[in-house]
Amino acid sequence: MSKKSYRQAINEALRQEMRRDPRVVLIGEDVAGGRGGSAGNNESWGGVLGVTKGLYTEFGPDRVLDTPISEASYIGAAAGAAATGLRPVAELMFVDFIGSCLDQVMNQMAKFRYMFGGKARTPLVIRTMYGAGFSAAAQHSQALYPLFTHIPGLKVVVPSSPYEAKGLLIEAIRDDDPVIFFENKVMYDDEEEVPDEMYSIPFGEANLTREGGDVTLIAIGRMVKLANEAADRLKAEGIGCTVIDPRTTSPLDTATILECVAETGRVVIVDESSPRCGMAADLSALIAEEAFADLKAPIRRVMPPHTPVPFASTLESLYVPDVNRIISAVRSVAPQTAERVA
Amino acid sequence: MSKKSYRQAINEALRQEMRRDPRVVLIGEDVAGGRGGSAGNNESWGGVLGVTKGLYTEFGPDRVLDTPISEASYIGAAAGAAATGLRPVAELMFVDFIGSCLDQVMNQMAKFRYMFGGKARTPLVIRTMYGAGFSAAAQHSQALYPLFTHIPGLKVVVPSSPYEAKGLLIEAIRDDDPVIFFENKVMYDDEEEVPDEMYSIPFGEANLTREGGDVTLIAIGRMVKLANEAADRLKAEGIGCTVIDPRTTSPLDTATILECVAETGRVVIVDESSPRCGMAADLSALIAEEAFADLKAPIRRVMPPHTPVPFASTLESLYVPDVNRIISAVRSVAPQTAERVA
Amino acid sequence: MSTLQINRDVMARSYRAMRTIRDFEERLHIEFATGEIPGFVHLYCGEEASGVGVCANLTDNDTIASTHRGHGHCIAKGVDVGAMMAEIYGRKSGICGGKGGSMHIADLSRGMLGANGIVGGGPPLICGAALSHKLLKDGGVAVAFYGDGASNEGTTLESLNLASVWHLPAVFVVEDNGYGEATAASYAVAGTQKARAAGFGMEYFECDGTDFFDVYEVAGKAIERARRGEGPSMVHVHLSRWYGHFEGDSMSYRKSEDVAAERRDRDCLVKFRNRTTEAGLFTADELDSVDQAVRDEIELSVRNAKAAPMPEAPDLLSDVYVSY
Amino acid sequence: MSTLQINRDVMARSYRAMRTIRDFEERLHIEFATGEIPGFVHLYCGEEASGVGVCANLTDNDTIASTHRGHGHCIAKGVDVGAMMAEIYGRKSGICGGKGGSMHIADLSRGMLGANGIVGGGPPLICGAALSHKLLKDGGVAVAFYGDGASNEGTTLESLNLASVWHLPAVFVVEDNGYGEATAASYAVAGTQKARAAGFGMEYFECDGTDFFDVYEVAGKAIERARRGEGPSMVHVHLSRWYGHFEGDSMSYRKSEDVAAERRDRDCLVKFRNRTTEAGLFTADELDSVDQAVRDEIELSVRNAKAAPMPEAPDLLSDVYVSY
Ligand SMILES: Cc1ncc(C[n+]2csc(CCOP(=O)(O)OP(=O)(O)O)c2C)c(N)n1
Ligand SMILES: Cc1ncc(C[n+]2csc(CCOP(=O)(O)OP(=O)(O)O)c2C)c(N)n1
Ligand SMILES: [Mg+2]
Ligand SMILES: [Mg+2]
Repeated sequence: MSKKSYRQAINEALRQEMRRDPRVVLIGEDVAGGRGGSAGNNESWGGVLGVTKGLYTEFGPDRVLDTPISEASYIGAAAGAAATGLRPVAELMFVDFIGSCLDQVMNQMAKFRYMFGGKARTPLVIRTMYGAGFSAAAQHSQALYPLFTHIPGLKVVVPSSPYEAKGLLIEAIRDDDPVIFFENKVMYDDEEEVPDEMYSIPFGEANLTREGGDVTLIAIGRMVKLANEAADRLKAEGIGCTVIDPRTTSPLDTATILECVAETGRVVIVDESSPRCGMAADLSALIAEEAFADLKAPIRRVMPPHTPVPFASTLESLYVPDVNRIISAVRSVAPQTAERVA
Repeated sequence: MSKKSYRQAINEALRQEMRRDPRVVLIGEDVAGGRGGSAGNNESWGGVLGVTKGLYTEFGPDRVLDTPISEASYIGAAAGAAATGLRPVAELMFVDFIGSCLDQVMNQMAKFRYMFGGKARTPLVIRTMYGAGFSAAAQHSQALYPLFTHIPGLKVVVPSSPYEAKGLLIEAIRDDDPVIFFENKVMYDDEEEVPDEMYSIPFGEANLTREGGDVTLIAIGRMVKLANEAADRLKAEGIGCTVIDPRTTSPLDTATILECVAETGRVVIVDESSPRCGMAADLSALIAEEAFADLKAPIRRVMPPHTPVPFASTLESLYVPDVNRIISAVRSVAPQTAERVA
Repeated sequence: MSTLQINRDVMARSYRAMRTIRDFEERLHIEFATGEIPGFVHLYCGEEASGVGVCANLTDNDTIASTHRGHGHCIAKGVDVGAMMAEIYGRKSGICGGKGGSMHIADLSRGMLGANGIVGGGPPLICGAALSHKLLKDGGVAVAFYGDGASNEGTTLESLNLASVWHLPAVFVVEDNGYGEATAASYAVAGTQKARAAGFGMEYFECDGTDFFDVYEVAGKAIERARRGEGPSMVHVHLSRWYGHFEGDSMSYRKSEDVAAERRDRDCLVKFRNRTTEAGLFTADELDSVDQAVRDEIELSVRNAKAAPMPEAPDLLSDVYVSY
Repeated sequence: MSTLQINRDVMARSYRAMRTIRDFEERLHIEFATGEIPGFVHLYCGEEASGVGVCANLTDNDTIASTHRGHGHCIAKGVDVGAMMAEIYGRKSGICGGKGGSMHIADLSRGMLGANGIVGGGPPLICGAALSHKLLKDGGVAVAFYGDGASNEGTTLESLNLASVWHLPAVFVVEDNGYGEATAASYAVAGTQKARAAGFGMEYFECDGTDFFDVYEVAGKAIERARRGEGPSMVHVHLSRWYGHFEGDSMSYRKSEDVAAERRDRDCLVKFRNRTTEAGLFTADELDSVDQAVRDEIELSVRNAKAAPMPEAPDLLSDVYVSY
């Protein structure tokens, strides 16, 4: 056990799985970086933000495959390779680039198993960066996991910390279905204690990162961190929050969510994906349908506005949910002092 | 005024707008059909299901442009043309093919206006077919409007009848933003009275197709027809339903929806898009947040399961919502006999 | 003219496969007209020698990806005809349990990675299958079939480049039947397939898709190159489509004489029969008895398909995920 | 060697544009290092003669689409430098009100359809702009700039075909600087750009992207062909990138001597100065005074940008739709 960054945790999961299973290969743009370059340094980058650094050096060109800039062909190749015996981990550098290869994800890998009557397995992972906060503007800052959660046949993982990232990525690589693994680009340098050995975190099991009986806070990915911070500050005010990190949006641990709601009857959902048909809507609808009798207040959603992600830092920081907005939302539904559990 | 099919209504809207405005051009695969063919018949098809028939003959090759099978290039061309003075109506044959061109829709046309600080206009329409019921299987039957509704900058129209189709398509062509226009492939032969003259139906104004004070039924596209039928049958049982056709999922007429919910306090949403992060979830979340105090029962959603669309007719008819499932859902939330309005 | 120096078994099997495709498709044409077959059906009639000529160079250890017009490729790759027919009828006994239908027939155990409802869907997958063959060192080759129309899809073009960059054991077979739906290749395909191959650093071969022997030999060269680790190639197959784009299309964009001439002069089965009987490789009787056996097989497959039960409610929800 | 028979005004304007780009970019390199500039910044230094040589053949009535490395194209097309700088700093006075940033600078009034954060995003748009020019009969030509890396994107390849099929007044300028991010074109681009042009039935031109006169003349031919209605062409520009892929990239994949040699031997500004002064077209003093004027302009643009106010809360929600 030692302190590792989100970046290191992901790198370690990849390395350990590649050592364990020779069928695991990495595919992507500059996942090594430097092929054909005049310096003869075939691993200059190890990914645009250095996440796959060292893997080319250890595993060589047959296991770490740099690609031309042509997402449809290499994401599709990952699907074809998965259906024929490899277990690829493909990198879609930014999830915003899904527009260049959605068909291979939506109509090919996601549907093989069903269309082919259960006779295909497509064990692959697409690692991809998401999220605002980097001043990367409208085409490099989207969250977009709702698109993937919408598509039957895909599993969708949004790890909220280094520990989560390692365990969930190992699980993703071992899973026999196509998995989309969302890495928040702002979190790569976040650190926490992460075991050195391999471990996996099962899909569809939410994690309670804070417990408190007044309000249920559900948050996705980086928003878990903010929700925790909000919960800690609210505790000082005497409002106890249970924070739920669903970990995977598909499959979704509906049981844990509904249990917590049964306890608190008050719900705030924090999500950085666009609001319409987004993740917060999905969770809210689940609760409004299945836990209606438990609800003591309207379900509140803390989300970005229905706009593209703006460039200017002043606007971007208004765009993404922040701790203050979470706190106000919780206060607006929290029970009166007398009824509080905490 | 005369009886027209959904297909004819759409064709008439296109023809009338093309006559009115020379900047309106049609772009798509086989929208004429026959180019280069040995019979020298340049308009053999008029669209794969005959929707654009006759337009090439009237407007010629400069206004009705057949394309190679390369959606990214011609959908992108529609965006580029719209930004530079034309008003294209591009056809994406089946919405399932969005995977081949999503980037041009999501990152280009949808974002131009915002990214460029309000200085671009991209007036174009993408007409596309959606929906199950044709035994067209997993890659030709999806609904997918949630994907588009999720993306800020796009307007999304799902017309529920021939009358609606004509008026909404004319509005779409005159609108200065990119509009995605969803045609249900099973409805092309549906007929109703449609005015011969041009008329437009404003976006963001829901239509109440049935009124009744017990339960609010919200339905999208072809589901409106089924919801109406369900409402008619339930009336006989003494349950009065208000049926809301939002017409456009983006912009959404939240005011009308919330007013109706305030009246009935009971809601059933009928939608044929996939359930997770789908349209029904979006509507449910809106209501659970904004009309919580009005709700007297859990919000019920009638939706397909979280699976691809199956081929076999037995399975496909279980997949799509039907009148019986709508009726049961309404009964499950309807008020006791004594409290009914009807 | 191509040589007849082919193993007699291969020839016999190939003739049977071509005849099976022909009868399968002609029968579907009739059955579709009765309204009993649901969905979209695209017939491969007239193109049999292409799929069969290519696949005669392959074994179950090799992989192919197909298109919306996939029945021929499936049969050529050895997929069970009865299970295919049942699938097209949407029966539980179908090769995909009735969930796929005509456009999604697949059989991975035979190296058949699926018909595909998406034009240009297959070539990227074939890059991946070829990568598997290469890295797993199983000696296999992966072959993408795609049409002249599909040759304009970005996915196809990117795949040509990727296959070259990765030096994959892959073959890209352009089945150029002159039309994509109702649009002629002469309108929609700028430049040439040959120059496209060069544009992506790839060997180019071409052949007459109505001559089994030509296809077999030419595709064989490309496949053997790939097998030897010499990289990918394009095989441009010149063909003609005998029926409409899909069942229901009246083909008003083509002169009916064109199609009639194709059927008269470029029938791969007639060509095969003439050449092999003239060369004394098969007797007319031998081929006739194959024809009879195929007729019986198709008849049986239709009868069984019609009699088979439909999938039921629980089938709707199964097979989405391996585990969930 | 290309001729010097160019209108002197065009030459003067082009020199100023190239110098402006150079100074703009060198200044950004410095400012970025201070941490004050947010987001991703891709510098066009060393490639100035390409954008300027092409755009010197265009007017505001023509359209261009650019890339993530877009500052040079914007300046070449006449976009206001102060408003560009303010945009890169995310100010309300920026050309996009601070909402776009470096990768999304656009000015439709100048026929500048936008930088683009998506590799391969521009070529389809240019097919559309060319269609507008053709149908609106305004005599305009549309030009897509894209990199060697982008030449492997399906969107780009499809667009080459579409432009040929529609016989559009379009020019596709491949700015081949030898790298896409950290990957060399020698690895990622199979075949040749020339063969790709042929593969899509398109005229092919090539030129030295560090020689303004060569670019101007060669691109001019392609643009005039398009203007005369003779269809699209590809212009392959040979270039080198002087800085990392984006600011922050140390370029450990390239020999530093390579870059040094490029800077020494293939500096478009030095070449321009040498040729024009030797030919007596400009005096060194004349060019020096342009240099000074540009230095002042850039200095002012940075000072103004830093002093300008940031956008505020209401700006977050405006400009999503024309009406909603
Ligand atoms: C991405 C996509 N675009 C369009 C279609 C509709 N479509 C189905 S088949 C076809 C024509 C394909 O032509 P070609 O590749 O020449 O194959 P052929 O039908 O001639 O065998 C088209 C346009 C589709 N299925 N997928
Ligand atoms: C669709 C897409 N894929 C990948 C990227 C990441 N990316 C940005 S620039 C770039 C390299 C582009 O290379 P090239 O086209 O040669 O242009 P250059 O940077 O050399 O000017 C890449 C891979 C992107 N922005 N969009
Ligand atoms: Mg064809
Ligand atoms: Mg480059």
